[in-house]
Amino acid sequence: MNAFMNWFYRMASPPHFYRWSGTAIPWFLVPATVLAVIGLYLALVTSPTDYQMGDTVRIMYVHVPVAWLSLMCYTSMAVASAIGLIWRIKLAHAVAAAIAPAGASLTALALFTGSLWGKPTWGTYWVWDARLTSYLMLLFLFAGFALLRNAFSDVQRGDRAAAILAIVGVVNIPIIHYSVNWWNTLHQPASFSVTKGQAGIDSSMLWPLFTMLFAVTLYLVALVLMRTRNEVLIRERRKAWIKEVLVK
Amino acid sequence: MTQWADWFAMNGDGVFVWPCYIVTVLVLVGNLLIATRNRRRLLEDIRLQIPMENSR
Amino acid sequence: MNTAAPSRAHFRHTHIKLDVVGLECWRGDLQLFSELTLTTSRPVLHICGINGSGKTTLLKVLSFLTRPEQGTINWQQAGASLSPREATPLISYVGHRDGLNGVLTAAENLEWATGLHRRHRHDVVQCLQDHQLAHLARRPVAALSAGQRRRVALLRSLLSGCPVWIWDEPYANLDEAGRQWANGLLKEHVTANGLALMTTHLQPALDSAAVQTLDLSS
Amino acid sequence: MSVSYRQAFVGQIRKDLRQSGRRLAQTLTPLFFFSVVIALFPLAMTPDSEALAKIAGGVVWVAALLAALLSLQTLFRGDFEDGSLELMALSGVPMWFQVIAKQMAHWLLTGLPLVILAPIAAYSLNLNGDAYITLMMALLLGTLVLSSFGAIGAALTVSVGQGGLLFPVLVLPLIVPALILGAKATEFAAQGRDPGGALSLLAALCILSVSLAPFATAASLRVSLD
Repeated sequence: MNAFMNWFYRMASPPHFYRWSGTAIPWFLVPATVLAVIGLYLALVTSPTDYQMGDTVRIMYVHVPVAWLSLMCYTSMAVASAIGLIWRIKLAHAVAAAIAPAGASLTALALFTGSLWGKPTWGTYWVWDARLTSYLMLLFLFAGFALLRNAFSDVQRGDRAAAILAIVGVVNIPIIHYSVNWWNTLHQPASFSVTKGQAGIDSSMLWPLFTMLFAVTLYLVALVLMRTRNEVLIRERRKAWIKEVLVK
Repeated sequence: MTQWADWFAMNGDGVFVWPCYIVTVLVLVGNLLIATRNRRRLLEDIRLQIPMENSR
Repeated sequence: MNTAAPSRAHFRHTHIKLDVVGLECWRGDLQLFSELTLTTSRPVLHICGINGSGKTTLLKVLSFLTRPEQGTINWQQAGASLSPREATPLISYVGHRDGLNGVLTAAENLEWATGLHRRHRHDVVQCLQDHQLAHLARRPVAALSAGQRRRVALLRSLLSGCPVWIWDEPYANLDEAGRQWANGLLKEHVTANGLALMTTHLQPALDSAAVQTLDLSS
Repeated sequence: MSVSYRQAFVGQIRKDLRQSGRRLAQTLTPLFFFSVVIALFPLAMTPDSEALAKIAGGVVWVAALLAALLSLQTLFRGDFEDGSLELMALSGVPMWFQVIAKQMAHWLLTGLPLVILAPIAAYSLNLNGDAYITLMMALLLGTLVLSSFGAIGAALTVSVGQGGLLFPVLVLPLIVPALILGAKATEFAAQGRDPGGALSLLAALCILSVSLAPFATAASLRVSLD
């Protein structure tokens, strides 16, 4: 246990993190691209068309990973914010600041692919379906987080204010999700929502789905590490160790 | 040749499937590019700061 | 339980000491000061320095309103060190903004402010009378002049019964008579064994034995 | 020199009520705003009372939500600008306790009048007869939820320049559940269905937000004061 703890404390120091992440990024980015290529091949070429949804099932292979990961982004952003607030680790705020844009773009992608999936299935691009509406709310939460952060001229205060909003937001996500679901089921009791789509998924479709999911996850870790390095540069630009970084 | 065309058309659903994949790849790769561009700009910005500080 | 305002003669605060080690503060990209170490050895700490040298920031850091980049702040009462949560109620802070609401009258403002620090029963008006400000009691603060508002703000420290007064530019907007009056308050506080930290460009008219100076621009 | 929590609490409420009492026009603005928004819907849609009846519950709720948010935006602005917020932070009374006092003062001046005004507005929109009690119950709980989350938004944006634009974006996603539950409860009552379920969920949400939000608001105020 304390091996992990002292790794965690060493990692909390910006210079150490900056150097470690520099070497770690390729280790995530390269496997992510390889897996993505395999996933695309599986999704677009080999996987069979669905007897019911036809080829539109291929949208699932993109929509589901992106949708799951956008929610995971918000929760991990809130966890990083909480760590930043409670133990006052500046790096945790940098991580939260790094996750926000990635999470926002994933949520927007989830909405985009979800509505494109809706057109052939429901005949319209936008349906106030429970999941799509929840993701719309998640997008607003991400937008609020990003807007609040850069409304503050002082980076430290912006971090702490956005962190509080992230924690309040993450507590509300389940509430929003269930109230939207409750509200939605009132109107179309048997609505074929996006989630039901994968209930009856058979194994041949699982391979592309999990490959894509794993690929996007690895990509996300790499992206967040890269953005965190930028945030660390912003926050530590005045510190001495920055000069050594510039030398190489 | 038609074999490629059929695959691409995905019997009519292609018009919805392809935009999904293209936009997803664009957004994900775009994020990477933006991150690297920001990094370059930040490093230049800091590099400019340093001579000023030494001279002060 | 003292409900009346601390009458001047016999009331004495328990002694408060402040010591600060390695304090470093930034304002955005600008470093205001670093490695500031200080221990209060006299009842009045006079903080001076050019504009923008971080005087106000230092006061806000010492009263735990702002977080320093680095450094530790240790308030001690009769030897026992106080946590921020224990120390803040002992501090009466009068900043650039007087903390007075324009719509309310001087008496209402002081009544609210005093209620934040201690139990009190109608001695606010009495205190205003003692300091020849009774005629202001009923008028809304917005109608008062800047000097009058400053006096009411400084009275807040006396009424709060706090052992530590932190005044930021107390003499601002005060005329000569006002400054004399403010120094009178300060003398009372010092004789009651209180501690005062103040930033000002004018030398406080107190015997230099009681004043410790800290120049931030050095 | 112990500080009396009760005195500080009552003192804060008295200060806010006096302050608003002296500027009554400004305090009543949200209520005028509420009435104007209500009047917009028949003008924008149809004067036909049958059509209006169907949307009456939702319209009253949206108008009440907007009116409450409008007034919550500047909950701490006045105290921040004249320095009272620093005094609150330095007092012997915990910050979250004073936040509850401020919220209660604000609720008495805006939330309660909205609850009283809502049936009149609903009547003008021809809301079904037996829904009025549920509407008032739902709004009673709903305005408390609104003021709790609105206070967090106000505290976060108090020191931000154009906080006005940022405030709705921060707060609206957080109060969506209250809006859904409240509007649905009213609609159920209007259709003769039992609103009990929605109301009890709203009550649970109200208890959760009223008890937890002040801590987040206090933390946000500390950040804004930094």
